[in-house]
Amino acid sequence: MKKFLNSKDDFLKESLQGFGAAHQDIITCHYDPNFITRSEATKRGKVAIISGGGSGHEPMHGGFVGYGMLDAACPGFIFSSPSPDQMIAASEKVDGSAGTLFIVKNYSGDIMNFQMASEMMTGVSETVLINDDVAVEDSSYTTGRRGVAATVIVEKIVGSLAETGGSLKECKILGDKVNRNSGSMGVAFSSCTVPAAGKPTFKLGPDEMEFGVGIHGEPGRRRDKVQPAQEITNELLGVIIEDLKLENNGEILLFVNGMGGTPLTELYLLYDNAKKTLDNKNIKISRSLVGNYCTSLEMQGASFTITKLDQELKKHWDSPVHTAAMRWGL
Amino acid sequence: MKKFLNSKDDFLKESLQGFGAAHQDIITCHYDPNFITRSEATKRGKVAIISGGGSGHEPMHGGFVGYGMLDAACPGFIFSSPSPDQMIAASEKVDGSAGTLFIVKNYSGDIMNFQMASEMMTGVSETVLINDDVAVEDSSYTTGRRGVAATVIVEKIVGSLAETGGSLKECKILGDKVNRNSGSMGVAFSSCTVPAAGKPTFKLGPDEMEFGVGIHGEPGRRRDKVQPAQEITNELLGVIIEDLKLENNGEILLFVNGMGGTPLTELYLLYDNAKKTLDNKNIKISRSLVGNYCTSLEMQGASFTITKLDQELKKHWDSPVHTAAMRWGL
Amino acid sequence: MGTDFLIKNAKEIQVVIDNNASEIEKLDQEIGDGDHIFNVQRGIKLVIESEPIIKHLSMSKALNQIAMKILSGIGGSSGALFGTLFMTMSKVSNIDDGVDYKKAINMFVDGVEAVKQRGKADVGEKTMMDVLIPVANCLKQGIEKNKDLKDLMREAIEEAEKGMLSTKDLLATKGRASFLGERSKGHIDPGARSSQLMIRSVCMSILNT
Amino acid sequence: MGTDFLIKNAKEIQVVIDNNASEIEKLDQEIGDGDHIFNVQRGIKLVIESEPIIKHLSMSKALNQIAMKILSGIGGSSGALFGTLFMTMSKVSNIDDGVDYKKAINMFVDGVEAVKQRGKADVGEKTMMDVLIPVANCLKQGIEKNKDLKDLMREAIEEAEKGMLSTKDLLATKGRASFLGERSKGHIDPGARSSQLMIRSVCMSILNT
Ligand SMILES: Nc1ncnc2c1ncn2[C@@H]1O[C@H](COP(=O)(O)OP(=O)(O)O)[C@@H](O)[C@H]1O
Ligand SMILES: Nc1ncnc2c1ncn2[C@@H]1O[C@H](COP(=O)(O)OP(=O)(O)O)[C@@H](O)[C@H]1O
Ligand SMILES: [Mg+2]
Ligand SMILES: [Mg+2]
Ligand SMILES: [Mg+2]
Ligand SMILES: [Mg+2]
Repeated sequence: MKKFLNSKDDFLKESLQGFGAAHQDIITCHYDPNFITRSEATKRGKVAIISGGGSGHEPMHGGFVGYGMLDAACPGFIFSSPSPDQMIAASEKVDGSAGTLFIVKNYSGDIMNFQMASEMMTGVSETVLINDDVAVEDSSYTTGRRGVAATVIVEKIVGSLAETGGSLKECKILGDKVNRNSGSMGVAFSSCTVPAAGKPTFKLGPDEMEFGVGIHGEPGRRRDKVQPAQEITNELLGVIIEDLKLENNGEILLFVNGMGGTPLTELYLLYDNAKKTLDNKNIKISRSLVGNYCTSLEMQGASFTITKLDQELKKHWDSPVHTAAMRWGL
Repeated sequence: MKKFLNSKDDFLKESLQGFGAAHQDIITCHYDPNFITRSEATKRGKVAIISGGGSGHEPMHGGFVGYGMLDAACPGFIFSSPSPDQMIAASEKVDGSAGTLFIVKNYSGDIMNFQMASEMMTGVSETVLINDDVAVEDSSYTTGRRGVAATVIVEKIVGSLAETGGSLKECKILGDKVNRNSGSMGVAFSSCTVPAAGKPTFKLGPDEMEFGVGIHGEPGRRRDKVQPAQEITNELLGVIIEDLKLENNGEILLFVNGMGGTPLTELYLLYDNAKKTLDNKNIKISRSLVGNYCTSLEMQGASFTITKLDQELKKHWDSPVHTAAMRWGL
Repeated sequence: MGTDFLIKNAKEIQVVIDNNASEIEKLDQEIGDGDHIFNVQRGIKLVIESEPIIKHLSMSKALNQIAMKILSGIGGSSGALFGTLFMTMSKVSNIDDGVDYKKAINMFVDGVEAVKQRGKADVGEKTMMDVLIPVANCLKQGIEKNKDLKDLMREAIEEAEKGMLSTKDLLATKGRASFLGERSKGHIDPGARSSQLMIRSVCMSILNT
Repeated sequence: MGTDFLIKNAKEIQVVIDNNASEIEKLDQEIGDGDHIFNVQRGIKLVIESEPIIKHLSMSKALNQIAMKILSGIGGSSGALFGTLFMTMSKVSNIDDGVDYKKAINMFVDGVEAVKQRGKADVGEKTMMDVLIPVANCLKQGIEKNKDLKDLMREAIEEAEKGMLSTKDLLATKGRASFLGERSKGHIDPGARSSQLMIRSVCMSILNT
């Protein structure tokens, strides 16, 4: 394992310190328990939007703290859910007397820890649960689907509503709506190495890919030989389109997300290939996002996320945002 | 080699197409010869800033075309200089009757091709040559140092001056000044694979790093065992500080650049470690940039760039910019 | 049974877990995300490090302190679950008046019930519940039937092992392994393995006194 | 000597370069950035593909067309250098009145001089100039002394090979390899190797007619 680090134990802390120092105009990092807030206090009456999850998916979530998006982020250890004390401390710090909305990805660990935080904290809270990964068969008997890259879209859109005065209930409803209208699926060309583990989470042969991989390197639908990009694209989008029941002339946001180790050139090539697939089906890409936003350490791979758009979602997508990793209109 | 592509020959074209489609609000891609321009025509009287170089360093340079930065970018094949016809076509397209400033990294191929373009084109032009890589011993008998990540800083700062009415000569002078006041040096943990080659450019042992690596995987000063991040940082910054003759209380811009395959967490950890080194030497980081801006395909590694700042440079660094990869104030 | 019992067992558990670390790591890599061993090791370390504080606390406060260390130190699913176990035990009434084995077993049984609520998983879903629930049931029946403590400990060790082994052929329907569907079969659940090892460690320590 | 000579030689060069591709690739990986072989192959392919256009052009226009294909098709250092070679040759006066070997040699000599200007490199800097300059000198002296053409071709082949081999122990002071400093020693320069192969191919083809 080759990583820029001094010791496995200090890895996260030093990284957070660097993040805090590099973006002190936007955010402040707090330690023990760890959480990241905007550098300005929450306006009174504004719903506080707090997200969190295991580290290793940067810039998610810390990179999305700032005007128009999150009020705070709670980073757990690499690939491990944050603990309730982090969420409790964060929600106390960014409380604007209008309640807290937690954005939680659908993993047992995240759910239980956020639930405990909700029970133990003093203020009122609601939770939006993200479960956009269409690679996993859904079923009411099981944990259901994983939450992956659509989290970024939910955080942007709900963040915008909260910034413009949405109530806790309205934010919760909008978040659920974005999640319901989003689907994602990805493929990995390589594993990633959790610093504490020191060796790759899984192994892929020199010509293999993991189809439908999770953002922690969880195995996907199947292992397969690497295919041409256009075929990978067709298949991934096919599953998403079916799941979302996308119709002719529907308007969508297309998000091509890199897992961390795939160059931008390849992500844009995937965007091109996806556009061809979608053009063929008369589906209109009216908003786009391409880049490494919801990563899995240094994993090589990419995922597609599609969100069905309407006027409301477009408005909140376009509104100004000023965070370390996403910025426009300001 | 695992890459998202359909054929080695179409790789660049499809990637450009995707880039063009994803950012059509900002840029337009032109083909045969390939170049990228802003989607809006150059204002009359504005100096046209054109950069270019081999592909494989994305988002550099296409990602920096837009308001406040470049007017056009000419992408060569992966790691190969663009050819004169690209620069000629680009400069004709973005001419604002105030001349063209070429920003060229110091490689024989780039220099010769840009020179031929200058000779063959009709308009007037000047060239800023970037040679910030302190890993290479400089000497007047040789090609001298390589141009690496400081290119990003030069493009931002000169772009701002051109936007606010600077003349060709003023832009050239400012560009040279930023280059003179910048130094960079990097380290690689892995090689990268040029799609056409299909196999890694060089090989590193499982515990080796290439110290002072170039952005095309050119060997650096030496090959060494991987060191703790703080030691790597101290050594890289030591060489830069000596080269720039940084003084106590000097103000700098610190740019931690990822080579493509290194996660953001590690880049921020390097930022933290660099801050410790610089704090110790009483050098003040007054501007920061952290991210994958000048990459080498999927190489794992990172580089530091330091630019000495004064009021003029700070003003042009802070001014609004609206490109695919760098955006603020707009 | 005092707080020294808690610390002594934490130390013994640390040894057992460290001895089986690479196996547990592998299990979570196969059907999870590979962090379970590090989560657990980190949690135990934090608990042991707080010995100077814990040893002066009352039983309820000591257990609560351990619960908080586990919650924040382990993180992830198992942090919430093990944290819930200890937090619930800390709240059982009258434990500061002294804890005998009977009371300790009742505390554990209450704790497991809370863990079941927290994770919404029952026996047969390929989680640590396949160890915790059978062991809790066995202990509960044991004290109802006034069984010999040492016999009961041996039974609990057996139940834990049986439960742990049973997870191998199960289809995961809760936790991260559930994303794998059919592919989750054929692997022992990491949380079941770590729970079983911890239970065995505590039971053995009681057997040896 | 007509445009058919150009096309025939381009095709023969393609074969020679393809046959030595992996060696050239390795050379540029060792002391450059690994693209030289692909650059050259792409350029030759483009030249050959434009046969239908080239064959109807006058000599000067054909050479200019080839220069443009090389410039845009090869890219990088060698694109500019080989492009300069052909562009300069296309501009030598009166070539559309017919080209004999003597004139051809003079064109080549002029071309190499322009390449030298373009790259600012001389003999001894570990570049293609270590092949081009000695060959140009040898050819120039040969026609001055009215040497037999076939003898001259054999001499040129030898000069090219000697120049190419000489780059092995040189310290690179121009081009990408110069960044390596002392580490550039011990490797043959890729551009010198490709130039030598191309020169040999053309000389052989003349020898065989
Ligand atoms: N809902 C649940 N109920 C009970 N146990 C669970 C549940 N979800 C997960 N587990 C247990 O947690 C273990 C994984 O813990 P750990 O790896 O620390 O957390 P994470 O899954 O968040 O990475 C699983 O092996 C399983 O035994
Ligand atoms: N200034 C120069 N003068 C002459 N030849 C040069 C010069 N710079 C580079 N070369 C030649 O170009 C070759 C490399 O070509 P190529 O790999 O195609 O371009 P690049 O170096 O831009 O990747 C070198 O092996 C060397 O022979
Ligand atoms: Mg985990
Ligand atoms: Mg090159
Ligand atoms: Mg786990
Ligand atoms: Mg080369």
